[in-house]
Amino acid sequence: MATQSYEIKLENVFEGPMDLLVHLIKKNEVDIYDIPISLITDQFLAYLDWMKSLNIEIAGDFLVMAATLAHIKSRMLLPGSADDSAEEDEEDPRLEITGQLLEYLQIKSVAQQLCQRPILDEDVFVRQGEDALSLVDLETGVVKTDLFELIQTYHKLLENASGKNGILITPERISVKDRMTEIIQILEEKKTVSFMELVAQRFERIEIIITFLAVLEIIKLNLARIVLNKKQDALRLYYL
Amino acid sequence: MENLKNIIEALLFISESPLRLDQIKKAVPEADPQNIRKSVLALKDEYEKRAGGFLLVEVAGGYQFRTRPEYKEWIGRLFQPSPQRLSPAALETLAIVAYRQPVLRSEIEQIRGVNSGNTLRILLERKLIRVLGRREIPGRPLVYATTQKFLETFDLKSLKDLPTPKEIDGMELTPSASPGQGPLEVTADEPETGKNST
Amino acid sequence: MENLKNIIEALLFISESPLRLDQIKKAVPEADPQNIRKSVLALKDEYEKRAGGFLLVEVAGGYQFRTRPEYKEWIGRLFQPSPQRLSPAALETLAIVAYRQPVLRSEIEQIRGVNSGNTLRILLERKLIRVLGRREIPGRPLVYATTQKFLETFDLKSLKDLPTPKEIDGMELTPSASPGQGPLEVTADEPETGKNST
Repeated sequence: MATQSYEIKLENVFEGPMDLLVHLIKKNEVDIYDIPISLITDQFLAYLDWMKSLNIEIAGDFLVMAATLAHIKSRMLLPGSADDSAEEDEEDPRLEITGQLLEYLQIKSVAQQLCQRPILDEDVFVRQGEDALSLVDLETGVVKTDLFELIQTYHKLLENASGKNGILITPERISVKDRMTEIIQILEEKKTVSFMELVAQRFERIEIIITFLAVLEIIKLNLARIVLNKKQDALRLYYL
Repeated sequence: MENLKNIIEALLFISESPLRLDQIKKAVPEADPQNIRKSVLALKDEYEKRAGGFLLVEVAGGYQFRTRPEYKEWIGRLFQPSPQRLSPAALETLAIVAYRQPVLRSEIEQIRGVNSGNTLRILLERKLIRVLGRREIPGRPLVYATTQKFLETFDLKSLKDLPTPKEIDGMELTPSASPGQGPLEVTADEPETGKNST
Repeated sequence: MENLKNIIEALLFISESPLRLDQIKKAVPEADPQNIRKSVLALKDEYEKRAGGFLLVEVAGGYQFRTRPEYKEWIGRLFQPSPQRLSPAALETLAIVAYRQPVLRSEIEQIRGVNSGNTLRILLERKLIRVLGRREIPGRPLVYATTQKFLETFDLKSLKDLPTPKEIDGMELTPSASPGQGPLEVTADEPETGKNST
């Protein structure tokens, strides 16, 4: 029992299947360019079994890796690919996993090196802010915020609002409103645009309908005037 | 402790407010109070003799590094347009305008549940939103939308680049996790060094 | 300007974030850019020789006074504990964003082999990464990059200053060892200063 609980703690060390794979390769002291795929696959699966026996929920990522390993193993067993005589024309199926491992180890090494640098607010410190100097110029003043803050705020609002007054909380992917904004942007730039231009890049019927609805809404809002050019038989919008 | 003076200097350097000798003693309990006092005075002396950009001054019962008053003119030039944070209320309103535009004030207030006239005015003043027109319904209410400056502020190429709440859902956003960090400054005209330069 | 060095010292002293040479120039337009550069380097030298409690460090494209790492213990005793350390998962994700930027979530997950939405959110909250925009491929996925704060936090002059990956098993690690992997794709419109060239 004591050893088991120790091993459960060990389990937490593995961030994911790549981590486990690295562990197995180090433990067996094998060459990363010549992975004994059978051995590693068996140990990988044994580890999953062991996790299962402890009723630890196995993340899907581990299962994906297990499947990949099993697939490579089976390809290695195919005639011609395992023995050296075949070489050259057929790629070693293990390359897939080797490449991924090398890339992962590279990243691990970088992460480790980053961690050893003098980290701000942990190892080194700077002077605290001198807010007394702030003078705000509304016209040119820059705003201190970022995109994530904006999305997060909106997300929270939606969460708070859900269930309240039945507010629509799932905006459509391409909504009439979005399309309106796009059209208005075009109008601001060009002052005028034809309906055909607006639908030129739109291949789906729904997109054309939405564009049409957006144009109607813009006219309703008195933001633009629509004129039918009889010669060209074309509708044209003019920004007001 | 041979590096006592350096430790004290580091402490004085990062402190926002003047440090009293007993506060220093708390951080360096292994040091003799006499030596702490001596070190502080030695530092004060050193900076005076050096006559650089700042000095160690005795103030409000403690010690603090301060820039020399004769340089306030240049300091003022550098820090005049100081970036200002948006209030949570303004950020909320801006988020609604961004995602729901073109949007009416009544729609904003329905979501926020509070009067939003004031925050709308602030956002208009800061040119983050604008009046797009009027909706032809009774009362002809104003319609709001975001501006070019909004895009610049959030470093967006167009409104199409605005991440959707669904994408954030995919990140398992927890409402409790609030950013306690200093905000990143976003300025339109000064490209970040961190950004890939062309 | 005989007091230029002092003025610059005062500016550096008061600034919350690293000051770039062009920012200094803006505050002291009457000075020659060459002299500004010289003064900054002279100051850097001076503080190094002095070996006091803090140093002038070149970081994130600018210069900033920072305490010397060896005094963190005493600083920690006096001031608020620092924010929680980044988990190994977050560091891994951050390293991928740093090296592969601009990068997609799917590319990160391909390398790490695990769902990385949660760690991305943490990094966004801590302002170490940011949403750069979208890639114009089906689904228009979000593109991530590191921030100015990332450079400041890890004491990097620029993205070029990123540590190089160690050699593994004594063999040179070449990205070509991973055939047909997405992260190495170079998109035309997004320059990649951040990418390490092996």
